Amino acid sequence: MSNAVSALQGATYQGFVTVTEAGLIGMISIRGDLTSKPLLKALKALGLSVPAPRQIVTSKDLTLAWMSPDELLLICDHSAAAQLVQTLSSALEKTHALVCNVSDARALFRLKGAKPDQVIMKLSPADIATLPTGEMRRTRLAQVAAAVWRSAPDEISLICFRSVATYVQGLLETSARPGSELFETAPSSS
Amino acid sequence: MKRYSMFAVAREAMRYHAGWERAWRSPEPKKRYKVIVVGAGGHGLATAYYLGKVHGITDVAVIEKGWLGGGNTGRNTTIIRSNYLQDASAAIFDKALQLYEGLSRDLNYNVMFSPRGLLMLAQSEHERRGYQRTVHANGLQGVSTQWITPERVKELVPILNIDGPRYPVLGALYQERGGTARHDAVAWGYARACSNMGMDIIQQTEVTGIRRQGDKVAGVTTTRGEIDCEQLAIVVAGHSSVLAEMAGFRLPIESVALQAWVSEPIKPAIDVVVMANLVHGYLSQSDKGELVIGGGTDGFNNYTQRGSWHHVEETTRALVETFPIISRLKMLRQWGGIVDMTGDRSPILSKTPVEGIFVNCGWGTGGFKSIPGSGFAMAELIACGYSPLAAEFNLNRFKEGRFIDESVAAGVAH
Amino acid sequence: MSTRLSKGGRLIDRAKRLNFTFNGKPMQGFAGDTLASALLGAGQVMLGRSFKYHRPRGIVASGVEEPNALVGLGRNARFEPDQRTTTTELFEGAETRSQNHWPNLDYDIGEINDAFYKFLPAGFYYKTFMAPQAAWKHLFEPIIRKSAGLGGVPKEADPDRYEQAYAYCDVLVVGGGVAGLAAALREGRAGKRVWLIEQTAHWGGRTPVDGGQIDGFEACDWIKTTLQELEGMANVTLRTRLMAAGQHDHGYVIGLESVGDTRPGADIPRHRLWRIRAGRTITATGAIERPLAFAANDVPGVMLASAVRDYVVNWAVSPGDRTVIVTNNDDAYRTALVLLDAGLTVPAIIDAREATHGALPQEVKARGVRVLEGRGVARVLGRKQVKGVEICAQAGEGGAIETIECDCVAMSGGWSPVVHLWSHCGGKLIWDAGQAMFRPDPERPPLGADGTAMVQAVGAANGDLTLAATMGGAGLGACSSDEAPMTPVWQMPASAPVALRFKSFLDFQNDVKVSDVQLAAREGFESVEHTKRYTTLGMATDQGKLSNINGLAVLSDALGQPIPATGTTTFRPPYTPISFGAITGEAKGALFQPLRRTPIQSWHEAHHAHWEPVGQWRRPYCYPKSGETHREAVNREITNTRANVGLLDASTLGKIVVKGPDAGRFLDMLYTNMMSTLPVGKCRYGLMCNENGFLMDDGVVARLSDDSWLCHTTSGGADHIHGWMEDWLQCEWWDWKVYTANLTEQFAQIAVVGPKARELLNRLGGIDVSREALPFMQWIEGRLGGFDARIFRISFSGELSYEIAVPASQGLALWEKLVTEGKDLGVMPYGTEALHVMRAEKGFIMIGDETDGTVIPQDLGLTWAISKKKTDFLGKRAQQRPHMTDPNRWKLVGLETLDGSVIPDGSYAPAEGHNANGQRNTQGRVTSTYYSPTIGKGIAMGLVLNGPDRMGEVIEFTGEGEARIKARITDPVFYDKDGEKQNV
Amino acid sequence: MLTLTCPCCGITAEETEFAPGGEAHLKRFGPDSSDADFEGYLFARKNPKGVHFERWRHAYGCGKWFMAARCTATLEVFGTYAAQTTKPPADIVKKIKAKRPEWEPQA
Repeated sequence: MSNAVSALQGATYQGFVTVTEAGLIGMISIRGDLTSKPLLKALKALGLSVPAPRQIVTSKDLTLAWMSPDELLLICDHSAAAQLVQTLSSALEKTHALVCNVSDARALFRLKGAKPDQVIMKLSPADIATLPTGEMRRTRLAQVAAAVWRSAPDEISLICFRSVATYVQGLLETSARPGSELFETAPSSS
Repeated sequence: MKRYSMFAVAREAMRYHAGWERAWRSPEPKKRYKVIVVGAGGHGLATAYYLGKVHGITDVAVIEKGWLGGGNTGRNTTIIRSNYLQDASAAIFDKALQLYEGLSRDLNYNVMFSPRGLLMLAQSEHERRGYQRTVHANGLQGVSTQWITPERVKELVPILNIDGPRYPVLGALYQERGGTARHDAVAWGYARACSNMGMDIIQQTEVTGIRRQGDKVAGVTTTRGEIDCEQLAIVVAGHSSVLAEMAGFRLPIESVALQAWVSEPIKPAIDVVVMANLVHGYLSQSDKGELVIGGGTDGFNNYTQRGSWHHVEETTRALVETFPIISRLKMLRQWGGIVDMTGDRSPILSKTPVEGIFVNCGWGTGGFKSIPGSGFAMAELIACGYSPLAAEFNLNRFKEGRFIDESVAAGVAH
Repeated sequence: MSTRLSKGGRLIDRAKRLNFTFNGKPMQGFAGDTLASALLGAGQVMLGRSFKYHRPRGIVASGVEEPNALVGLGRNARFEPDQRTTTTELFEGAETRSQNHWPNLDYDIGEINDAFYKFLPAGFYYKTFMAPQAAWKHLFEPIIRKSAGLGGVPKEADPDRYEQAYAYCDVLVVGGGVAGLAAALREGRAGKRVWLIEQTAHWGGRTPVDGGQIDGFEACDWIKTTLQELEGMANVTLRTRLMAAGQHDHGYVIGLESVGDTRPGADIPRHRLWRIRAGRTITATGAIERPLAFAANDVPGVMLASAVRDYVVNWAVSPGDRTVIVTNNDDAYRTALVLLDAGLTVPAIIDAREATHGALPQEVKARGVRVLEGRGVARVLGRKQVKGVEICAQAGEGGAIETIECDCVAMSGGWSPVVHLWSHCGGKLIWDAGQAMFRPDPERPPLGADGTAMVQAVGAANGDLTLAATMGGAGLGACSSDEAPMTPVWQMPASAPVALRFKSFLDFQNDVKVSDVQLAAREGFESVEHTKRYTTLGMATDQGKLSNINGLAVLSDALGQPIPATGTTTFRPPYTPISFGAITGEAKGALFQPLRRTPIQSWHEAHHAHWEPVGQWRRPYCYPKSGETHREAVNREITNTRANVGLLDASTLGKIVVKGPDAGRFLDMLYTNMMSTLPVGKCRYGLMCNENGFLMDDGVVARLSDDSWLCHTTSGGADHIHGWMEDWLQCEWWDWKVYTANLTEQFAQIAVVGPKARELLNRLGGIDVSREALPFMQWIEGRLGGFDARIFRISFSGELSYEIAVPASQGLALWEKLVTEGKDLGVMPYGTEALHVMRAEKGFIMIGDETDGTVIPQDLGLTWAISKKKTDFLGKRAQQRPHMTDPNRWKLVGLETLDGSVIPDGSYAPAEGHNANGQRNTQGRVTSTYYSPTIGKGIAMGLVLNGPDRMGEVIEFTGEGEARIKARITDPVFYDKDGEKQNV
Repeated sequence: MLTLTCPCCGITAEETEFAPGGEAHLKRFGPDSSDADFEGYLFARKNPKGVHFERWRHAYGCGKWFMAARCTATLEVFGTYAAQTTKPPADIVKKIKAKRPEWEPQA
């Protein structure tokens, strides 16, 4: 839909890391028995399999994250979400499952640069240094819920609720202000 | 006893204060007493005091595990007010306030009751309506309180940011008679007066068991032996469940940590007590100059007198937002107490399933302000078997669903 | 007089001069100075006035334990009171002012308190000022408050920013002295993730001043080498200017880092609060020297012996030209050596011990210094500056043997380990009689999450006071001069008469003297906590770092019991004070709390909405036009909505999908009414109660499909209700097949309300919203004007009304389209207040107004919404309790004032008589009260005793003060009783 | 400031990522229950000074409820376990007994 807009319409801030609201993005919440055959089959049709607990996997345009023992999050193009919801819902019609389009309930941010960990360290009580690539950490960012993962070398992606996107942008900007780096280089987790 | 006065201090000054007596005796426990009060905090000591003063019962022992006044009496933020919403609460808290007003002279001990006024800020329409409801209720209860405008709030508290970008102040519930007192002095003053009436305050003695004869109380077992009594009052705040367990019944209570902290002392900055309930913070300034700050309770059961740090952050940021000048002041000391919360967040002053055992607990975060009223009502309940001030705070209300819920007024607990 | 020495000063850079002022007077120091060393270096000995007696005071210490030398720092918005000069780094342009005096430091009216000191012992205020009753508030308390307090009050908001950060490590080593360095080295080499933090700007602690050899190297070289190795380890993080403020449970340590203190105005955080989660904390926090209690030990120029040598060695500042050293131990002799090396005079060392044989005393004697053994100080001479000391026999009563002129007194009463972090979470202490100090008891450490020790003390913090003992504890060889045993001295002289004890200070800042503690003991304040509170010992800004051990030793002596029987007061965080700004971190201004924004928020902002906070949302209360009051705006919005069409941003309403084979059964448990029977395509209003029976939330439920329902909740209730559902599903009925999803934010929801609502939607086109196609209490979905819409035909206003849900990303566009398309229909937005009035005109209840957590649905005439068929639902059992079925519960009615006025919010209806506590009886209260522009007068709803049976009766409500307002009891529906308007 | 390990997602996190939910293993009493049972269900709490079984929700994480066995006097956490049980599992009880031999599970 041409008049659809993301929470912050791609706002960006250049600090000691670059903070960007990633614009419209598709997200689908899938609740169900993660071992059930119809679900595995439906995912397989999309080229995906159920990730292990807390893992996040990518296949072509789709990224699938384990959210809880009975919940997955499928990340896709915003324009593809509605159709994918249809597809999955149909595939899961005969089983007990819930597929919802939550694309517009969320905002996605990307933190790019050499020190994105330091921004997260200021805001989240998660031990970000030990977060491996391929794992999504659901956590708290100051006073709101968020999920973070390493989406590329030198990049952390972050999802929060849409209504607090402005707040989160403010947090990230404040934390990424030049001159407030915590370390010259990132501390090791070993 | 030697009366305290300016003249007495002057007289003693001439001899370097060598002539002062002990403020309270430190007696060996007797074999039996008519009434044993467990817990020498403010509530326990006040109970004993009014048993003697009003009902002439002085064969009383107050048994204390640690040092008197060392529980929540000595670790609260000393706020006193009586503008409660519900009739039963307003009655007992206003009785307390009335007694506080004359307490220094009554006890011949300066408890530094300071009726400097107390403001409860309304920062949402919901709070505004809740406080205005309280004003109407208080009017019929005979409790003085008023609704004031934001401009008047600013006059009373110039350091308060009433146009806060987030939660502008819409007005406040103002109790001019409210204020603070010196918490330790309340315990010490009552202890001295009790001791002077011949009551025994037995410190450093822990009650380890409660003895019954059938359905009736027989006495207590302590770390200093067995002591008999006809009546037993359990007045131990955070540890009520532990004592109730000894007596063989269970209370609708959970013990949680409540924290407070003070700033370094500065010259007078704020002359009234301010409570900002929407953002969970309250603040006053002690006579010593420290800003005294408190917030909300922890959410989990805890007996350690140590709370969780994030509550300190939550309340501090609320107060920095409300009083922007305090940002560069420094926290000097933080501490915690254990408060017992009941199912409806109102206290219990009640008979119990065991004849002769009375319980006074569940004051939650509002214990200090009620001390004299609580003691007065409890003494009446013990001596007469009935007290109108205590009547609605009985244990049966939880079975009947007859709650006394103060949180209905804009979510205010205490 | 104190002065800057011409050479030396290991921490200062003489090439970088820094200008600063003290009470307006320009002064100079060097980079590397603290405020204290710069002030001393500039000859400023007297720095402030004490708390109670306003006695002149100068610098006592060189670190965090300083009780006296506090100043106001900075000006205007960057003013900070009570700044400790000994730990504040000097910076260019620093403005400092002394505190607690009027009119100035030299001449202070408050000093009169000192003249009356005999009348003002500990706790005098408890015994006086009791009459008349009003005098305390109006006379005595204001005087006391004015005279107390220390620093000035900041006048402006703080312009600086603060931040916080989390860190994790296996081992946190607190203290960058040699013990801490050694511990970090060991843990670092073992591959642990280590943080080593130091509160000052420098590594090495005291050792560079006191000297010695470690592991075969000169101590300073060893420090340097060790630092190099640590810096090379990827698993070790080193950080200076980071003070560990508190050890909290489960290994949580709060630390305060000074980032921008010396660069006011720079665009960097001023402080950073660290929250460090450590597997284990090693406290290498050192020890603090104790003062000695002798008369006038508070005169400016009397300092700790270690501080005197710190100033000389670290900053090349001589606290005095002639320094008398008073001690009970060998360590203080190091001060003599340092002073002699600097070319200063040590007229005598007064040692309370009968004999001194240690290596250090021998060395000092060999250099020609007089050592007076078995002697003490009877009193210090001078008032604003030390002029001399009177010497007496330590064993005696203070008879002066001789007077020695001096301008500085260096005292040492022994050392106390810094056990704060050890103790914060309950680590216990043992009394070390040999060194007269409490030290950590390794058998009783504080316990962590797994029940094992979470703190370990090393070095001086563990009571290993000498370099050899400290490094021995770390498994390293070290040598320093041997020290002979010290002798505890708690009062000097031992049998000081009362006049001297009245001038022997224990707590300098709070003016607590030996006599005060003894008075407390005499009066029965036998617990150390009682004594502390009665005398204020240890309650000053140094929190007793200097005074506590001396104080409890005096107390023990007075009680005739050993010191361990007295015990210590509780150590509480923070170790040294931390700014509220740092505790606040980023959470101020726009980031104070999350502000939840609907997809349409920016439109409301652009159209000057007046806001109402609703939870973390901020909803438009009304949209005043220029010149309009809020009241006028609300009336206009209502009138226009009822006449034309209004728009409400209802996006904040909770929207929860509940799906599964057991979803119907589940909702039947959750709601008081039956939801399982709701046909697909239809909507039903539902009530939720908690297990206590009280109304908790309400909203319209729509059945989406055979096995899925959409539950609307109140704006404030969405998260709570979703959590509530999950709680029951996960913890009680875990075998029921139900999934929920909170889709509140997925949709923007717009209420289009008013007689022209249908016409407006028709203009958008795409969905037939006619009465036939979309009857009242049904929903439909499709493309509305190009938007993916689900339309609910529901009404909270009594008007023809549609609530349109679209994906949040399309919300703003839809709203703008409705505004544009509806222009000629008179479309206007309306806010929450208009919403409230309109629903009240219709007699609809509002959660939070008609309910307050004590109201059951039966009170509100909602029995029609309580299923009789269901055997169980949440709250049903509770509603069977005697008080809930009491016929005398107040019930909902409408209220019409006889004179048309509006009953005030919160008004009660008095009844005849008074209750047992003398309070006026009541028979009801208003729950909602408004001026209705539709009806043209005040309307209200209220809960009234037997209300529904008293229709037409007139009762009184409380107005302002004593005023009473007469109101008639009516049906609560004031507008369109038959519902014709909403059902067109 | 506690740390807890969520047994549902395996994350060890600090207290602020969880929400406390009071005593665990309460038995719900509904419409046919006695006054005493119903009152006990709503209000009577063991509130022990010692071993406590309690509910927590991983509110800022996977959203699941779980149970913890924790000492209210020392804050030691003996273990966490799934919420879908009516009594503490045997391995948790065993763990507690190993550390607190004098402790007995209460009814």
